Order: sequence, then structure tokens, then C-alpha cells
Amino acid sequence: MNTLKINGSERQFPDGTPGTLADLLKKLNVKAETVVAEIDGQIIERDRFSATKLTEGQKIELVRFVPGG
Amino acid sequence: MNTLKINGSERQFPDGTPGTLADLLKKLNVKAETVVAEIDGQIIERDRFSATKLTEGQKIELVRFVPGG
Amino acid sequence: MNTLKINGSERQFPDGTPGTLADLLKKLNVKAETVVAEIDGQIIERDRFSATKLTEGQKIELVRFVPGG
Amino acid sequence: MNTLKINGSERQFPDGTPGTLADLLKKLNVKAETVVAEIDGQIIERDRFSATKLTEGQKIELVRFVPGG
Amino acid sequence: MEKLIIAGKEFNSRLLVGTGKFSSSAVMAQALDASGCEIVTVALRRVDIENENDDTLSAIDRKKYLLLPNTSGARSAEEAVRLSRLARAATSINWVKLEVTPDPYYLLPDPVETLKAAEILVKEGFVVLPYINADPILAKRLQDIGTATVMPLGSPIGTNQGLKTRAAIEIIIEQANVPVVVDAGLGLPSHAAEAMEIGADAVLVNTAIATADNPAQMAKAFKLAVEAGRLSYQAGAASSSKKASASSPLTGFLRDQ
Amino acid sequence: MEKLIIAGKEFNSRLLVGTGKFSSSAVMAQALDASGCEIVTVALRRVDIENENDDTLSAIDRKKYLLLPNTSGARSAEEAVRLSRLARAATSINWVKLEVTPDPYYLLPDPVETLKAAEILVKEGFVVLPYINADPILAKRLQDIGTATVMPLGSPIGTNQGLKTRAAIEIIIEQANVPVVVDAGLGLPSHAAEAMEIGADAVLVNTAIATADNPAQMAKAFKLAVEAGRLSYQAGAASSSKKASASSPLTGFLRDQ
Amino acid sequence: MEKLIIAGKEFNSRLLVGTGKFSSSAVMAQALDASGCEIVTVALRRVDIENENDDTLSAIDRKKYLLLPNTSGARSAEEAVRLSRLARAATSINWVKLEVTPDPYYLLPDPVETLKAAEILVKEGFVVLPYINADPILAKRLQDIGTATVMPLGSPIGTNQGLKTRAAIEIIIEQANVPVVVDAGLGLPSHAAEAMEIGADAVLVNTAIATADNPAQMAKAFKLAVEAGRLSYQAGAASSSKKASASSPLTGFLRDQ
Amino acid sequence: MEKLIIAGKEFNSRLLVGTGKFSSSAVMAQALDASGCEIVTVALRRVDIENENDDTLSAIDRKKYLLLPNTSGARSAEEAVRLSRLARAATSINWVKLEVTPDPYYLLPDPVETLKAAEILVKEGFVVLPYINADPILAKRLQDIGTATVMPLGSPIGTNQGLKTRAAIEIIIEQANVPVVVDAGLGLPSHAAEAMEIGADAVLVNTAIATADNPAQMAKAFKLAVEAGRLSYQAGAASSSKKASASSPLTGFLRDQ
Repeated sequence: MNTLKINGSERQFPDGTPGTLADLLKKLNVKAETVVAEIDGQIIERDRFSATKLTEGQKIELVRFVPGG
Repeated sequence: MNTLKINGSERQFPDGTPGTLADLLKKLNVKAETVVAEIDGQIIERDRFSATKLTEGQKIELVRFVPGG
Repeated sequence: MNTLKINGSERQFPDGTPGTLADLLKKLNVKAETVVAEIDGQIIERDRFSATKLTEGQKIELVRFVPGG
Repeated sequence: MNTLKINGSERQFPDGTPGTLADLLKKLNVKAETVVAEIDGQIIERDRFSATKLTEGQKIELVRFVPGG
Repeated sequence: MEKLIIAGKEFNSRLLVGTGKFSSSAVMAQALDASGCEIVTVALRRVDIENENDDTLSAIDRKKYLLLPNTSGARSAEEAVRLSRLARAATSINWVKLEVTPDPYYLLPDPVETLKAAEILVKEGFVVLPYINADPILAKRLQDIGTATVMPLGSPIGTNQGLKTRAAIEIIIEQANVPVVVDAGLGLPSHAAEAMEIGADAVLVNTAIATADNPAQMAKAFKLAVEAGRLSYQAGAASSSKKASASSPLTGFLRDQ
Repeated sequence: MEKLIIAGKEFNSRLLVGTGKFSSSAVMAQALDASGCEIVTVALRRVDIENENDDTLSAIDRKKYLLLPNTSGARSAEEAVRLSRLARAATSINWVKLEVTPDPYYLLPDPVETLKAAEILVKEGFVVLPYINADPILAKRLQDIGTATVMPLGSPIGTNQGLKTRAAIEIIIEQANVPVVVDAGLGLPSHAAEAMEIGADAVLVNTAIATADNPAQMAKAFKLAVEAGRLSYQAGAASSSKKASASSPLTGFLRDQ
Repeated sequence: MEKLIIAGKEFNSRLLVGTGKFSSSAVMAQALDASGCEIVTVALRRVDIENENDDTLSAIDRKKYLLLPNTSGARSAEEAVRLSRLARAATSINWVKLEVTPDPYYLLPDPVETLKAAEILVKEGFVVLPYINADPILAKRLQDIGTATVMPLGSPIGTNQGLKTRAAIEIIIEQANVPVVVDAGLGLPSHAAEAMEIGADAVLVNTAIATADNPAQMAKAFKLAVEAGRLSYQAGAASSSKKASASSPLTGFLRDQ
Repeated sequence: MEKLIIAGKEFNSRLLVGTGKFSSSAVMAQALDASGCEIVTVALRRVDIENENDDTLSAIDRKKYLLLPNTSGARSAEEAVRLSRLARAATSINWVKLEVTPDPYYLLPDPVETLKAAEILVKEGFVVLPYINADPILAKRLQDIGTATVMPLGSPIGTNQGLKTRAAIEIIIEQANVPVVVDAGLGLPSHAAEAMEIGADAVLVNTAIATADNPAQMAKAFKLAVEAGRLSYQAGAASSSKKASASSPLTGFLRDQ
């Protein structure tokens, strides 16, 4: 199994999946164009989502704008 | 019977009683030295309580000081 | 001579003049349509200015609207 | 001549004078018990005033308490 | 914004403007125009027959503005009634801003003489708008005898101190069944907005506009502030609290609990 | 009204609006429209991957409004810088409303951490709009290191208490060479007007609009109040005085001296 | 501190205390003692003949305190006059605190009825201390007809809101030639001190003392605050300014220019 | 009144007095005596060696008063630390009122430099009483690093404007575990009483006393006001309300329903 820590909680995925950050977002039904991603503290520009391979144990943050003052 | 209106409510007394304002106060267990009296709109000085005869149908007000701002 | 008290100060006029309130206003160069008049405490409607004869010793008030809050 | 910078302004003294900080204070008519002294940024405790020799070119600060809020 | 109704007459503007203290008729006319007001107050005075000048009020278009004569200068009910009658003779209408101010220094209104004059004038068919201290009991008595409004002061006339009498005016508004027009002392647009926010039906402003460096611009500022305050009153402002509350979400932070 | 200029960018509106606490995206959109604002603040939060919902901010037309991300939730300079970088990655622009609020109860800003974060962000080329206590010295230090504005609070966020810090904000305005935007605590249009009257360049409002019974109408009220306050500031308001002064002439009374 | 003189009678204390709302006679007695007051107000009511209880006011030592009967409950001048006469019959002296409050909700005084009653009572030889709204003209009229004091309210009775009417009371004090006693609404010692600082001759407090958790201690607090305010008034307080000024010397710093 | 405890030292008085601005040593000595204070602040300055005069502070009996040196004049943490060390060398004790005021005009404290200096001085064993803006976060950070008190300002020093920062100081008091001493800007006894009523542990006054026409009497006034405010805080003041409530009974009126 493949374990990723996403937004603070661990998630298991079948080996070899999700291949890329883009694949992960699709799996989670999250529109890529609305989010920003950070992998192990490194910001990933949106245009590199599909080029970014995910590997066991990475800490992934998916954030987006919400209403605020 | 002898009817007096005291502080807004009617009261019956046996004929001939209460003879005087002083008698009335005694009947009501009201200390004379703490009250002021008004009969039919006329103020009765305290020293005249016992000299003041009461007659059928009079309106009597018995007032006293109470805490106030 | 003919003496009138106008707005608090006495004024002398040749006998027989000013005949009417309208005449007086003309003499004083006051536009009739901008003023209200009071003679001896009596208000004179504007349309009666020319019909109103003036007589010796009258107290005449000529007032008008001015800026105010 | 012997030059000292006292409270920001230079002062000339005959060679060899003032020998000590205590001597200087006496020269300036400053009561030792009311002041604190600093020589070249170093605080000098009051009990060491007379033991403290002064040498050419030193920067001396003499301060004291004054009224303040 | 729903209309202001005084004595059955409808007005779109909730800002009344006084015409005193302007540097010139032209400046006044521009300010009145910028204010969007529909009611302007004027005073009644003796013609200066020694040096007669043109009628400075001819600058006011009486089709555009309702002229509201005041009884300024009256020190008693009797003088106020006399001035009111003269004013009625001079205008087509019978509205009067009732002022009885015996004190020449602070020009504060006399409650007793004002009530007395109001009773006479209402009987004579006048539409009476009385200028009063912020006195809820007096305001109630005046509306009970039939005045068209009550006009409590925010602070002494011409002081620009603002809504010093807020606590009392809130009570007046709560008890009123005629329009409450806050008069005197409003020195800044924020003062006017505050008066409208607590539910005043209108405000009257003169000194703050007339004595500003740029009266027309200040008039515009008061116009907007009065509208702002009225909209806020109707929009149902949230109450204030001592405790802070975040305007951004308190969940989803980028840290693990 | 002359334009508001922040970091070289021009704006016609001097009212900034926060997007939090609205009952729905539709209500928010109407309120933003009614407010006439051109800058809206947003927060950055984790996506809730358990129950993914649509992007609630899609209601905001980014051609019409400049999106100003805040760093709400940051308790230290480090967290604020991290959030700022993420925000920049998410937007085309590099503006950020800097908030560092270690205290979860009153959400008051930390002066030391805010200054530290501002120094880093300015070096990294951010346009920094720091939210601060009404502290004139801190405001000066921030503008000296190159922040685009200073945003002192009027009172604790969400309290609607108004301009409690007026005395200090007057000093900040006097010393400022960048726009002063009063942020937090303005609960009524009169509060916003007051801030503008004393010379604030703009105000930011969120809670007072979002939690009103009718947010769109309240937004309109704040729009007018901000314009009123600015016009008043420029029109040169007359000062207030203790002594009254008549608005009607003190001569020509109907009586003989 | 120089003495307070009312109707020729001298008093050392400038704090008058009302006797209402105390939890018990004992608590009241302790509070009166702690307050150092010399004048206490009482009300006049019908004896409840159905369940006669002891005279709760026997706790008050009439050698120590001047009993000042009020006319609370009166809704008209007529009722107030009647109550005043009954009070006089009950006490050795002819002092009365005149209250005419037609409104049962805010208990605000009626200016017209109060003036009417005052005229009658003064003629009958009463020493009249009228409770009024903060109305300078009414205050002047009352002192002109011969009342012994004027007692303007600071804010509606029992609200503890403090000196909301400060602006008007300052005018009343300026015009007064009888003692000005601020009555009603003073909720904290600082409110009483403020009233004395602006020149009030005395204050009357009831609710704030009687409803405190510890009435005797609060009474002591008001005693000290009234003295503090009076001393400050006489000591000639320096005026406030916008510009700061150092309290430490601005010379002799440890640095070379 | 329970004692005030600062750094383990007990004091009976909750009024600290500054020694600046008095017209003479004699006047100062009388005022200090009348104030009942036990802590007096002093500044440190260069001796004027050109015209040496007697030590003006010899008038202060150091057995009676704790001398609290301030660091006035310091524009940075470094200068404040240097002054503190000199002050310690001059006194038997190691207490210091920490002031860092880079701005020569309003003399407002620098939050960053003040915190930096406090950290150094606490490490060196000083008892640090920092003068700060009314900033709850800064106050918390200072008490966390071990300062003996926090001393937030009421308004800019020497302005006599009073407790302008009340809203923030209430938060500081709520969060404090060291004594909160309100410093600067308190111009009248009522201001000092208000600060104590909301729970301040003490106040520091200088300008208001020193510049009064009669400093000794004003000092006495502040002494009483501080005691009044403290007593009120402990006595549990009743809260204020908008609705009035009678202080006399609402039953037993002389009329038949």
C-alpha cells in the first residue's frame, strides 16, 4: 500500500497510485484550478501538478481560498 | 354598620366604632407616631388624632414614609 | 408734519404723505412683494397695501424673510 | 595638558590632574553621593571613585536623578 | 428609501437645511442644491429701511424648496405666535418651525413657553414643528396636542458637538408617533448618520454646512450620511459585543492538532 | 473624489470588504456589488477532502474585484510567511493582508511577529497590508520598512464597537506616508464616516455588513458613509465649540430696544 | 472642604443618598453610615393595613440625617402638592424633593407640571428641591421662582449610565445661583467624581449603592469619589491637550548631539 | 483595602506619582505627601557641570518613598538597558520603569524595542515595569518573559485625555497575571477612578497633579479617587441598563386604581 499524509490525515492508496498530484486531485474530486498544493513544505505551481510524481510518506497540503475578513 | 373607605378600600365597623381616628389606628395596629392621616382630603395633624371623630362614609388616607430615592 | 413709527424708529413725512402703505413702501424703495406689514399690531395682507391709508402716529412693522436656521 | 570628554564636552586640565574621579568631582563641585559615573562605557561604583585614576582622552559620563514621570 | 411624511406632505429627502450663515446667496444656493434637501428654514426680521438691499432669499427657488419660517428671536409664547402669524401672511403655507429661546447665550428652547405657543398655533391651524430640548416628556406632550413633528436638539445650536443627547433622543424616538427631526448641534456627517441609525426620521443642519470651507461639498456629505444612516436603520444592524469574533473560518488551519 | 492609490494601483472606492460570515454566496455577491468595493479579502484554508464542495468563492468576479488574501490563522511570522507564499501561488498577484493573531479569543495582532513577517515579505516582493493594533510607533516602523499601507484596528474584530482607538489613529494618520486603512470593529456607517472624517484613506468592513439582517442594504449604507466621510474631510469641517452661536440673525428683532 | 449650603442650612457632605432598593434596613443603615451623607430621601406611601409591618425607616437616626421626602408617584402638579403637604405634616421640616413623573416607564420628570408645582410649593413656604431633566432654561426658571436647588438628571433613573447629560449640566452650573445637585443615573464613583469635577455642588445616589453586591463599601466609594471630584474642581485641573508633553526633562540625555 | 504587591513587595497605596514638572521641590514634596503614594518615578540625566546646582531630589525622603528610575530619553533597547544599569548603580535597588520612546513628539513607546530591552533586563535580574501602548498581545508577551507589571497608557503622556484606551485595557486586565498599572494620560480623578473600577491594580499620575493650580490638593483628590475606584471594583457594581427602574416603591400610591 501507498501512504500519504493529506491535510493532516493519513490515507492509504493501492500501490503505484495515485501516480501524480493531478491524479490525486481527480481521485479526490478536487478541481485543480481552485487549489494550491504544498508537498513536504514545497509549493507546487499549478502547471506542474501533472508532472509531479507522488511517493510514499509525503506530506501533502491542499489549500484554497475561502471567505474571510 | 359604619362604613369607612380606608386607603381606597371600604371597611365595615360596628355602629359607633371606631369612635376616633386614634381608635381606628389602634384597631388596625398602626403606630400613630409613624403615620400621617387625611380625611376627605383634609390633613389631620397627629396631635389631633384622638380628638378627631369619624363619621359614616368618610374617605381616610393613612400614609407613612417608606424607603425611596 | 406726519409722524410714523416704522420698525421702531420715528419718521417725519410732509402732511398728507405717505397716503397709503403702498406709497410708503415706494418711498422707502422696498419691494412690496417681499415684505409683510403690521400696523398697530394688525397684520395687513399684501393685496391691501394700496387700500390701506396711513394716519398720524401709527406703529408700522415691515418684515421680511432673511436667511436663518 | 590633560584632555577629558565630560558629559559630551571636552575639558583641559593641567598635566597630572585631576588624578582620580573623586578629584574631578571635587574640582567640579559635584557631590559624589548624588552621582553615578561611567568611564568609557564602564560604570564606576561610587565606592571606587577615589581609587579610579583618570587618564588622557577618557570619555566620562556623570549622571544623576532628576525629577521625571 | 421610503418617503418622509410630515403633516401629510411627502418628501424624498430626510435632510432639512437652514439658510443662515452662508457667505453669499450663490454659495447658499449651491449648497442647498448639493444637499438634495426639500425643506429650508428661514427667519423673519425687520426690513432695514435705512439701507434697503435686495431680497437675499430670492436665490431660493420656492417651487423646489418648501420654505419653513422659524420664530427665531422669540423669547416668549406671545412673540412666537406673533412671528408665526406674520410668517403665514408672507407665505402661501402655514408651516412654522417653533423656536422660543429666552436665553441669548446658548439659545436653548423654553419648554413651558414652547408648549404654550404650540397649543395656540395648533388651534389656529398651523403645522407646528417645535424645536425642543431632548426632553421625552415634553416631546410626548407636544405630539399629544398635535404638533407635526418634534425637533429635539443634539447639542446646543452652532456647537457642532454632535449627538450629546443620544440617550434621551432614543427614548423620544421610542415614544414618538410623529416624525422626530434632530435639530441643532450636528457638526459632522457621522453625527447625522448616527442620529438616523438610532431611528430619527430626519435631521436639520445649518451651521456645519454653511461654515465649512466648502459648503456645497459638505452639503453633499451630509446628504450621503443621512441616506447611509437611514439605510442602516432599515437594514437591521447587528449589535455590538465585547468579545471579538473572527471574520475568517476557525477551522482548516495549515497545522495538525 | 480623488482616487485611492495603494502600491501604485488606483481605486475609486475607499471601502474594502471582507467576504466572511455571509449566509450564502448569493447574498455575498449582492452585498459586494452594493458596496461598490474593488478590493475583497479572502482567507486560505485546507480543502476539506472528506466532503468536497464547490468553490464558494467562484461567485466573486475576479475581473471586478482585486482578491486580497489574508493570513488569518497565522500565530507567528513563520506561519504568516508560509500562508503568504501559498496565497501568491494561488493568485496572479502578490498582495497580502498580513495578520498574525496568536490570541484565539480577541484575535488581536502581535506587533513583534507582524513586523518580523512584514520585513521578510517586503524583501520577497510582496505588497504587504499589515493588520495592526492602533500603535503609531509600530505603524511608522512598518511604513519605514516598506509596507503598502497600515491597517490599524478601530476596536477588536467583530465587536462592532466602532472607533475606540480614535486618539491613536489620529496620530497614525498624522505620521503616515502610506494609506491608512481602518480595519476591524467598525459596526455602523457612522463609525466608517467618522474614520474617514479624521483623515483615514479607507476602511475595511466585514462583520457589520455580513451579519446585518439585510447585508446588501447595509453594504450600500457603508458605501455612502465612506463617501460622506471623505467628502467631509476634504470640505474642511468647522471645528466644534462649547458656546452656542445662532444660525439666524441676532439683529432686526420685532421689538424696540 | 467648604460646606454645602441649601436654603441656609449647612452640610459637610456633598453626597445625598436615597433609601430605596436596599435588601434590608440593616444593610441600608450600614450604607448610609459608610456614605457619610447627611440628607436621605424617602417616599410617602399608603400604609398597608391588611398586613401591617414595623416602620422600616425606624432604622434611620433622624438626629443624624435630614429626612428629605420625595413626591415620587405624583403624575401631576396637583398630586405632587398634595404629597408635599402630607410629608410636611409628617416631618418637623418643610423640605421636599419635587418629582413629577407621568411616564411610568422611564420615570422622567415633566417640566411643565414640575414648574407649576414648584410655584405653588414655594408660595406655601416649602424648601423645594426639584428633580428635572437637564434643561438649562427650566433650571433657570425654577431658581428664579425660588427653589432651593435644581436637581438635573445625569441619565434616566436607575440606569447607571452616568453623566450622559454633561453638556447641558455644564450650562446649568454656569447659570446657577442655587446649588446644582446631579440626581439619577450616576452608576459608578467615577460618574459622581466627574459631576463634581465640572462644578456640581452635590450628587444624589441611590440605585448604584443599594444594588451593589456590597452596598456599604460602594457607599464609601461614592463618598471618596465625591470628595475627590470636589477637591479637583477647587484645585484647578489643567486642561487636556491633543499634543503629548514629556513629564521628564527633554535635555541632558546621555548622547552627544 | 488589600495591599498592592509588585515583585513580592507590598504597598498600601495604589497611586504612583511622577516627580516631573513641579514648580519647586517644596511643592513636589507637599504633593507627594498629600498623595499618600509610596512609589515615585525619577529620570536619569547628565549633571550640568557648567552650572552645578543642588540635588533637587534631596527633598524626597527615600525611607518613605521607593524611588523608581525611568529610562526616559531612551530611543532604543540599547539606550534603555544602559540607563537601567546606571540607575541600578545609583540606587540600592534594581527596579526600573522601562520607557523606550523613539518619537520625540507624542513620546509613545516602541513595542519591539521595549520587549527586547525587557528580555535583557529581566535576565540581568531587574524588576521591570514596562510602559507600553494598550496592546494586549504585547502585554501578554511581557508578562510571559517575567516583567513585574505592565503599564499601558490611557492616552498619550501629558494630554490629560483620560482612559481613551479603555476597551484594550479591559482585555489586558482580563489576561494579566501581573499588576496592571495604567500610566500616562489620566488627567482627572474621575479618569483614575474609572481605571480602578474596571480592575486596574494601580495608576501612575504626574502631569495632572504637577500642573494643577494646587498640586497638593489635586494629589489628595487622586488619592481619594483611586481608593474610590478600587472599593467600587471590589464592591461589585451593578451593571448599567437602558431601561429606567424606580428607586421608590411602585405600589401604595395615593390613588384608587
